[in-house]
Amino acid sequence: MIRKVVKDAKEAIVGIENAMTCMFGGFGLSGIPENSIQAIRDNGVKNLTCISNNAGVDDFGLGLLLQTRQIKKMISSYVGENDLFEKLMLSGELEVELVPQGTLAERCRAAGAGIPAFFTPAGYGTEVAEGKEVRWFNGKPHILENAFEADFAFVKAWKGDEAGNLIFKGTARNFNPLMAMAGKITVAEVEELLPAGSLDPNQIHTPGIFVQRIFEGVNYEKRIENRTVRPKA
Amino acid sequence: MIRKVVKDAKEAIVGIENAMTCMFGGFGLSGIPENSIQAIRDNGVKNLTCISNNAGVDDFGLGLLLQTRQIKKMISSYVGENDLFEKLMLSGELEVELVPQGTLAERCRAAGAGIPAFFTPAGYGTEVAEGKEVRWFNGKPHILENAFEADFAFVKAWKGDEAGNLIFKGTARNFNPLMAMAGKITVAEVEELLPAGSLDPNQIHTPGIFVQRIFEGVNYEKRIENRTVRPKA
Amino acid sequence: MALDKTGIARRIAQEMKDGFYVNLGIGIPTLVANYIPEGISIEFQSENGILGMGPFPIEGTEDPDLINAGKQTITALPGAAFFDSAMSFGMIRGQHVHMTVLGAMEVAQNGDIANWKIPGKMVKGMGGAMDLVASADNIIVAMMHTNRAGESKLLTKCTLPITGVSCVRKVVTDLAVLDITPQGFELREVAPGISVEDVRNATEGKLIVGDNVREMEI
Amino acid sequence: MALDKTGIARRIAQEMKDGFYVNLGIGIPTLVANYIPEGISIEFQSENGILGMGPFPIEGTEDPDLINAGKQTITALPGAAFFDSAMSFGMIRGQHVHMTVLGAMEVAQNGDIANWKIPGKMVKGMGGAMDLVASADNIIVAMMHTNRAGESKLLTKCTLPITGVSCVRKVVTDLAVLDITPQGFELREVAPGISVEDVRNATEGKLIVGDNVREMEI
Repeated sequence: MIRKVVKDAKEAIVGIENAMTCMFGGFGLSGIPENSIQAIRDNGVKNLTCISNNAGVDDFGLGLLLQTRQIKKMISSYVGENDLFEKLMLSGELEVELVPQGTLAERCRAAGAGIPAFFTPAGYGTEVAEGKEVRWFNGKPHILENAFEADFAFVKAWKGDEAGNLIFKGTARNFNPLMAMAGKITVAEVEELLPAGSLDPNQIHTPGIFVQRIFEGVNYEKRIENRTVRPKA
Repeated sequence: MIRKVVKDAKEAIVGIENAMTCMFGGFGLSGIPENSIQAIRDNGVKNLTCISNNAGVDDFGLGLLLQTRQIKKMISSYVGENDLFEKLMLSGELEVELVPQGTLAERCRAAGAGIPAFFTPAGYGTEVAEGKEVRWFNGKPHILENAFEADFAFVKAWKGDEAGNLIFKGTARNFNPLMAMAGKITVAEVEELLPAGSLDPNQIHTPGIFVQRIFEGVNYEKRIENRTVRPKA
Repeated sequence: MALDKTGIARRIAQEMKDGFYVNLGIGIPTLVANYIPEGISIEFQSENGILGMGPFPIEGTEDPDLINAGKQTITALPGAAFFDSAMSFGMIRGQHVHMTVLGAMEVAQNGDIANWKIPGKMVKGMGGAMDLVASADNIIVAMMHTNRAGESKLLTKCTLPITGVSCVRKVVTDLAVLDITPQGFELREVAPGISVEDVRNATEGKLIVGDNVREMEI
Repeated sequence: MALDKTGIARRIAQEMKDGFYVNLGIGIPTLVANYIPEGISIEFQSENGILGMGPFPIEGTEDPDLINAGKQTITALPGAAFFDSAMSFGMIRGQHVHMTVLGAMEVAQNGDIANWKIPGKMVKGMGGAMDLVASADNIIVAMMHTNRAGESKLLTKCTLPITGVSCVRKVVTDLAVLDITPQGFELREVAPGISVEDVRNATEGKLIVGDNVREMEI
């Protein structure tokens, strides 16, 4: 068994440096690496470029690293629901690159899978296509998109084992498996860390080869951003 | 629930025509759609282009469709272990296009995922690269590969449900989930067909959206190509 | 009388065909799920990673690990599947999703759509909208015919940064149902009590009115 | 005395480092798994879709759904994972697999390798070899130094259709261990009882012999 288990988030982020590029899994506040984000805030590392579908809310998720001005640039598909973000962006304190969500996902996967570039129809004819190569396939225009690069990828899983295998739950899966593939160092925090052999090898979402460090997270808040319910019958 | 269940392989292949392009899941003889192959042989449709990692053995798997001369062209990565195949190829009766295995897999996935083309390092500088665009990324040469197109994809799963969701077992998964994504009509045969709701939605390998027809197969032989064992202790 | 949002959703629901996989955007489109005609089977995809999306959860059963693309808590129906974002957009780009219903700020007569950015004012991002509109064959826009200032949202040309080119097929508004054709917005139906003239007055882009305009049945 | 296949496998096993994910080709490379040094942890990947591959099954427990890339029945170790072929080659192309050991028909002094085709004679296909050699940083070739006709397999230039360009880093044969360097095949070690002259006579390509050639310890 290749050793990957670390004690906690603090140990998991060792080696993070100013101006690095980091990926963060999650969609909205669902499936975000809460412990790793806290540890990065405590560490104080600065000028990060963060690749994440969203930017959290004012006081949770990546919003915490915006509060402390640790983020220089965000690469995201949707950054609403965050007033501080908007303020920092409009004042020029924060660089922002907006990427179509499917392209964001595919650029993460491509990075992990050794595909340096691919064609997609998304964004053709829009601001997103500016400066990008256009080519027609099957009578439809496509643009060329490049794989991302990331020094660290921080992901959150439901269950993990000591071999680094991960299983996600529900829609908290989202970008996590793709970013896990893409990080030079991938840090996985899990709600439950189990001995190797505890998980059915047929059910692994992220094989351990993609995960360099794994730990069992603590005090998960798992905040709900938009609670919608039906009344009890 | 969208209706997808058909009675048997005969009903599942309705609409197959001469000169169509068909994908077949499986690696060697593991995970091949045994029932569908039989039904295609019984149907007698001719001049098929078959995309499959391998070509079966003389009397099993796609070898059956070689016996009946129903295949005009094979697109595969490895075609050893089949004497008839070699004979037909050398005599010119069978066209063969050899594709690196990873490129084969990625071209199937790309077809299903709306990615018309991508760059890969595999095959650069070899016969495979002839006539293909070369581009350098990160100091390394890559070639441009296109997505496949397929009229039918035939895949074999371990368990499936009436919604078309599939779960594979062990290394019998191989190309099946990728080809399932790629077929205009995807036919899934499963060892066990269950009512919707029987499978854990976290464990689905192929979501039902990719599957147009599903049936419970019969009389699986699941032949082992290369039995290797340790003696009992 | 002009339709309300529910009316727009009801009318769009009539476009659903048996066996469709459908992606519904945030806002009016989300309401469409409530009005699927009897006897047809539809499955809803949400691009954050679920197929077989069900209604909102019963109070007290919300799961933070189970949300839709609007970040609302949801449920999963029997036969549902969860998947990652790359597979989700594989379904979308690969045209396995048959219909997409989206809101819009502007639609142009050639089918261009703008719904992601107001320069200097609102920059929330495109989310999955650019992938959706660039991919689906069947894009329906659900929106009010005019904005709060009373200006037409059906234009000769979009004034806002576009989300996609020549992609919208049909627009359903509070006033009318219109198809995007090579000639422009072709009026198909008017809301009950709305005249062709009302639609003409509210439409800045080129409006084509044939002989067979009928009143919506909702 | 020249090494046998087991000897070659034993020598290659010494190249493994703790924490390596390794892909072993068919033939001699497969044997390497049996000689991993004590105290280091290695995981084996097989490109047909398993990580954490274990030894052959005990007689009577073979599973047709559990094979390696050579189509041999295998077992899965605790902590194993199964995956599809696209993810498998994602691991390979994405350089998550640290070392690949392959057989070859020919290796050229610039690191070109030929191992998939003999025109007019053998056309079995490249399988995953082209993806493997184009991707891994660390490609070791395991082969006999000469072919059955006694001709060198370490050449100035490959005569057979190549599998990959300038990709081999190290060659371990029955006679020697050689690194591919910009200057050619640099001799590092000779098999016990084999002289530098023996290696030179069996090597058609450019052979570099430094001062520090030593005898293999296996």
